Amino acid sequence: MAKILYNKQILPAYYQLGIRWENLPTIEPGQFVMLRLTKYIDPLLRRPFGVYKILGQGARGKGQGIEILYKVLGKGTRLMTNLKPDDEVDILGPLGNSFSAHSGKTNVIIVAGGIGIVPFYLLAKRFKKVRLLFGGRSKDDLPGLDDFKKLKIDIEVSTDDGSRGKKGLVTEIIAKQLSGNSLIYACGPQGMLKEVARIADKTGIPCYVSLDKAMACGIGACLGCAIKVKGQGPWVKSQENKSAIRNPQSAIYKMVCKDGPIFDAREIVWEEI
Amino acid sequence: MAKILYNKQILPAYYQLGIRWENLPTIEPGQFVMLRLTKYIDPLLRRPFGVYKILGQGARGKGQGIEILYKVLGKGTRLMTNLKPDDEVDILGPLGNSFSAHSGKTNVIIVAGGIGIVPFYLLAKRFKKVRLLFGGRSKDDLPGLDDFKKLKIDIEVSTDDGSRGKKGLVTEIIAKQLSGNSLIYACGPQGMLKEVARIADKTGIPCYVSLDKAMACGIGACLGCAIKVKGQGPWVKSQENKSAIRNPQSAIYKMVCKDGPIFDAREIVWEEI
Amino acid sequence: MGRDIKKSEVIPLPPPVEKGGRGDLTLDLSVNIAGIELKNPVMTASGTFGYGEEYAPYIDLNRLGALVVKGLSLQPKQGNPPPRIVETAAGMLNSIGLQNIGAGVFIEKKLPFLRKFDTKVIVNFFGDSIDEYCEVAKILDSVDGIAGLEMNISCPNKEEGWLEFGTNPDLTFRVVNAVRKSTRLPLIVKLSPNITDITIIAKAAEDAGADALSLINTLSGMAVDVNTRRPKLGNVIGGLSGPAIKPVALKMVWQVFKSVKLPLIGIGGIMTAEDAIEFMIVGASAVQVGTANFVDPQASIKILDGIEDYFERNEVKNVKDMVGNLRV
Amino acid sequence: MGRDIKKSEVIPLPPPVEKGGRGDLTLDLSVNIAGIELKNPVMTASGTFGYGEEYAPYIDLNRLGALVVKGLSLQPKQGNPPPRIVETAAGMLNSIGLQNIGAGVFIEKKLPFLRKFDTKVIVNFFGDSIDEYCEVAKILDSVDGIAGLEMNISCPNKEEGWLEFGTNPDLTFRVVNAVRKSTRLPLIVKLSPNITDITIIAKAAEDAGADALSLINTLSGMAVDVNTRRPKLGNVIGGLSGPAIKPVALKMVWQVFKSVKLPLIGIGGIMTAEDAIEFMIVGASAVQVGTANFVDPQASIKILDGIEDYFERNEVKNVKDMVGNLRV
Ligand SMILES: Cc1cc2nc3c(=O)[nH]c(=O)nc-3n(C[C@H](O)[C@H](O)[C@H](O)COP(=O)(O)OP(=O)(O)OC[C@H]3O[C@@H](n4cnc5c(N)ncnc54)[C@H](O)[C@@H]3O)c2cc1C
Ligand SMILES: Cc1cc2nc3c(=O)[nH]c(=O)nc-3n(C[C@H](O)[C@H](O)[C@H](O)COP(=O)(O)OP(=O)(O)OC[C@H]3O[C@@H](n4cnc5c(N)ncnc54)[C@H](O)[C@@H]3O)c2cc1C
Ligand SMILES: Cc1cc2nc3c(=O)[nH]c(=O)nc-3n(C[C@H](O)[C@H](O)[C@H](O)COP(=O)(O)O)c2cc1C
Ligand SMILES: Cc1cc2nc3c(=O)[nH]c(=O)nc-3n(C[C@H](O)[C@H](O)[C@H](O)COP(=O)(O)O)c2cc1C
Ligand code: FES
Ligand code: FES
Repeated sequence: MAKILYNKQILPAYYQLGIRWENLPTIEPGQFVMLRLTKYIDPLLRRPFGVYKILGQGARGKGQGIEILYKVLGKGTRLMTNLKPDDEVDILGPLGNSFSAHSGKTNVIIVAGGIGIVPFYLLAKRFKKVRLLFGGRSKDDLPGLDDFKKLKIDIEVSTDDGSRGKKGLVTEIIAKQLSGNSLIYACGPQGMLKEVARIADKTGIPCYVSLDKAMACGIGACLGCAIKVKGQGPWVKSQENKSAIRNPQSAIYKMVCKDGPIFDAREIVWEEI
Repeated sequence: MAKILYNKQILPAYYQLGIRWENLPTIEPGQFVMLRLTKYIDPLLRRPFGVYKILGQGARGKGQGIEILYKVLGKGTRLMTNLKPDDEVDILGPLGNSFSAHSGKTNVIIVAGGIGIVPFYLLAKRFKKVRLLFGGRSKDDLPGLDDFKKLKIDIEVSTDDGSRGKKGLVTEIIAKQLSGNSLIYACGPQGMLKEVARIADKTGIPCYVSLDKAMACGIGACLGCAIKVKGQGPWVKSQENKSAIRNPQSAIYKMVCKDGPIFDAREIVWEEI
Repeated sequence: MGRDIKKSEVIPLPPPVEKGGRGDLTLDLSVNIAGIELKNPVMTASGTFGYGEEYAPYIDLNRLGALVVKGLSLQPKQGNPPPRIVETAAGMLNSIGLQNIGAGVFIEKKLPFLRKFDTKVIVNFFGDSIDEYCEVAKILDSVDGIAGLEMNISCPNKEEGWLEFGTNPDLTFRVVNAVRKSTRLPLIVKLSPNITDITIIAKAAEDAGADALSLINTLSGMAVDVNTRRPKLGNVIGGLSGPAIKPVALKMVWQVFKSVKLPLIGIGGIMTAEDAIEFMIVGASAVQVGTANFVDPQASIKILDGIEDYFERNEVKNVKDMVGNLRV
Repeated sequence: MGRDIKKSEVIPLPPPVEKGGRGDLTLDLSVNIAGIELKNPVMTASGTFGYGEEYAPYIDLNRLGALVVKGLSLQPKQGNPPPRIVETAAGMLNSIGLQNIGAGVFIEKKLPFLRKFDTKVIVNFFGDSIDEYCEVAKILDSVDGIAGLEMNISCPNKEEGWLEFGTNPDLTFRVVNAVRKSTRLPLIVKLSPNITDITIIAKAAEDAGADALSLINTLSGMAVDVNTRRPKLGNVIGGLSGPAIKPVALKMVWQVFKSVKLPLIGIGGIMTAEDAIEFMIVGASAVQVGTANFVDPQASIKILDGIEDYFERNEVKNVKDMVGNLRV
């Protein structure tokens, strides 16, 4: 059991939850934890949350822990809003894979939609130079923006309603950012990811996406969080366009919790997501 | 929805819960309410609690409400210990019947075991003279004793372990209190009630008991809180002893929530309680 | 000596806040089931709403599409020994044992009160033989103020070794057919979920002349007290209801929707408007709210309000458009 | 270019606090089921514990009485399209669709790891024809490190119009009998609860030569998203598990206990030691923990600890004394 340090509402629907975690294990950017929110049976299952920040990093001992950035969506996250300092939660993790690095790709672009910002705080800190394209429905859907500003990285913001940054979808501002040297990391709503993957595919730019699927076990045991990925044959460069293809016949299911949550965008059968 | 005013631990396993209740209806001694403890579905059903005190009685307006005195037993009552001022609970009530008065009976004896004390605070205040026999396992099972002391009524205390008052069962101190003019009201564990009923029956003294049965609706609709009562034929004085009897063949079920929780002890088929 | 226990009047909760303007809307929630014209698809389930009068202090009965009373038999029934209820995970078990006042007393003592309301009264009933079913149906047929009958066929048949009527298609056909001939009232048959293939029973009931089907009744279950090692129910086995059973109920309604033409009434774990709408989407033309009444006496009204909101938000014009429109 | 996604090592939770002195106690929790000598009656249920290795970082597999691996078929199976799971009230629906790596790959890739533990490995398996069942049984029969087989008969039979084996006593008899002849391993038959009378299937399995029965598998259910009006599962229908189904499971174990002589393994919604003991009281000689593993990876161990405590507190000498000792 881990103690809550703080639970701070930062925007109408978003909270930052500090959790003390003794003997904090190594956590890689993009990894997540499964939180058990109650001793009662409603909600029954754990809920997955990315690790947004590591608290007291470097300084061993006191203050170690993690910060979760969460959006209030349903039963579980509503329950989380009641957590207060010294309450306890049960953490399982860290779980899942991390982002792949690509040597030589210097134009690193992060595309985040709303709560999809979570995996990128730890990731952005790993790069000397990185550009964040951050979209939200409105200015109230850009959680953590201030944290990223402090990292002094390039940020472009867009909102559907124009209440902050460019008006429009974040995917509309990707194209002009791309170069032969680009590498995209993306996380956000499925529609956004699909579009980012399409753009990356068309331009032949490597792209990694972090996916969100309902989970039960979080450790690859229940086979619940399946997504369809293309078969395991070798990648082939398509003749018509720059996209890499695999034989779709040999498509198989991978588990978001164990094989992911981060996948090469080209691997995914987007039609069946 | 009603606001919590306070939730005070008075003994290791006992709490007093103040609930604000606007436009408080008339509540008779012995009546109870059904509390819905969560918006989640665990625990699913409401829980019945007697009304221990009426807050701000007489003074209309501010401060109106009730006080619940509860014992932490299981899931629901454990959840109640988390309630804090300004939290809200859903109250249904007041429900059930009240105690019958008997003109001419001047030696009123209340027999309470542990949390069975609840219905008697409001009742005791109705009498000029009343004697309380209060038993508990130990001194930690005599909730509300201080409140009754302030009423300046006669009190005799017993505990199973002798940690306060007489050592032994409360039922052992009843006999010497009885006179032709006695009237007994009792509430507590089933074993205690059975014994009180037996004593009353043997001595022909009127006795009313407040019963505890698991409830779902609390209003007589589900027929879940049944207890067996003797048939509806006229009372007959048994020849052998002083007990009144009815034809046991015509036994029927009554509902604790609606026909009770208070019953004439002679009415109940104690063997099948 | 005051031997009779004095009843304190039960003081009602404050009435529900008036929903302003509902009447002005063109929203039409009416639905015709089995020939019964309901002003909306929300009913209360048998056994969870007493004879209606128990809930009158807490909700406006006039708002309900219909109310279904506690199951009646020819003679009053005492029911099972206590304990009769126990809470389980997201549900409850009951072994009331069909305690009821009998059809005759119901007509005399309870129906007059219900006639005062602008709400359809559906009478749930049962028997332990085909004859008893028919007799009850006949008695109820002749009186005013009953909009329809709901046959509970989850009852053991004493003539066939206490085999439940509703678990055998042949028995189902025979009892429904016999009742069909005994009454002109709209006839709803209530199905048991304790069955391998509910569609077989549904078809038997359809063939036998049922006008509608309601489902599901409770799932068979039990619970044990590990300290006393006794069953938690006096009757050992009871019926499981509440949110726990909703997935099972939805699946059965969907299956039956695909296999019979009769209108369906969805029952099982409905706590919210969303739950009710799930049932409509899988094929229910109306719903019954059961265990939820215990948790919140106003549950049925809140569910109705929520359905109205959903219809407005999603521009659903009438109930028919929702029924069975699952996108598979 | 680093096309392969780099796996970060999964760092285990702190190991469970050592229970001091357990070894010194004379408490004997061992139980023999179907000829399999278990050191205690707590197993993990098929499909909820992967192939064992997934949970190895989180619990001491050596403490388990047995572990039951994900159901295997002759060939690897892809399983159903997502979404495959959805939470329900006190439960979850799954439509994994029996995805598995196939019996052959299991033996080659997974079994060697499991052999390292002092825990009985029970292999759950299935087929879509009697022949496939037998073939899988034969393959598993010949290898070291498998203590017993658990047949999942809640599977459609392609030769009989996709009727489920486990819902028809004749089919049950035939498939169990055929498998019985294909393997010398102890044979547990796992029963489906989606049935009118589970005792009939239980008897068929007993007659066909099963050594033990495990029950229950999941209840059939579904869920609907009211916004999209789509089923919440890719496969529309799935299996309900978790605390919600415990009352149903208990009742079925009790029924079966009274009608067959075989040892029973109780399954369904076991979250705590109390739940497990309830199953023993109604007749289970051992239990399987399923959905609870997801909620708490250490659930099975905590349940085992709790059973030990209960036995000590109540001076129960061995498992046999608890089995079926319901006081009715
Ligand atoms: C690997 C991973 C990392 C995640 N990291 C974060 C994070 O850092 N911060 C954060 O706020 N959220 C994160 N999520 C999503 C988060 O898990 C869900 O929002 C949460 O489980 C919803 O729980 P709930 O009980 O509030 O909602 P529920 O009551 O379960 O559902 C409410 C609504 O949300 C939908 N929903 C349910 N589960 C999900 C889901 N997994 N994704 C999308 N919609 C869902 C339901 O269909 C329903 O409409 C992550 C998910 C995954 C898989
Ligand atoms: C009319 C009436 C008035 C009551 N007034 C009070 C009161 O003023 N103060 C108070 O503390 N309690 C009162 N009770 C008892 C109270 O309702 C129960 O203690 C409570 O419902 C237990 O809920 P739980 O969720 O904590 O326990 P559960 O988790 O439901 O059960 C825990 C344990 O208690 C047992 N149990 C469950 N329900 C009851 C019950 N009704 N009676 C006895 N044991 C039970 C269970 O079998 C289990 O062993 C009253 C009961 C009735 C019927
Ligand atoms: C306490 C109780 C009593 C019931 N009595 C009856 C009855 O008399 N006749 C009947 O057909 N169904 C009866 N039922 C079943 C309900 O009508 C309903 O089918 C079932 O509870 C499932 O719905 P729910 O989950 O919304 O409660 C009863 C249910 C409960 C909980
Ligand atoms: C995700 C999941 C996968 C399952 N897979 C299998 C399986 O492959 N074979 C099988 O016999 N049972 C399978 N089951 C059923 C469980 O073994 C168990 O019978 C059921 O879940 C009830 O137990 P529980 O309530 O403790 O989960 C599965 C259950 C779940 C939840
Ligand atoms: S959540 Fe269980 S396999 Fe991914
Ligand atoms: S609790 Fe429903 S009748 Fe008493």
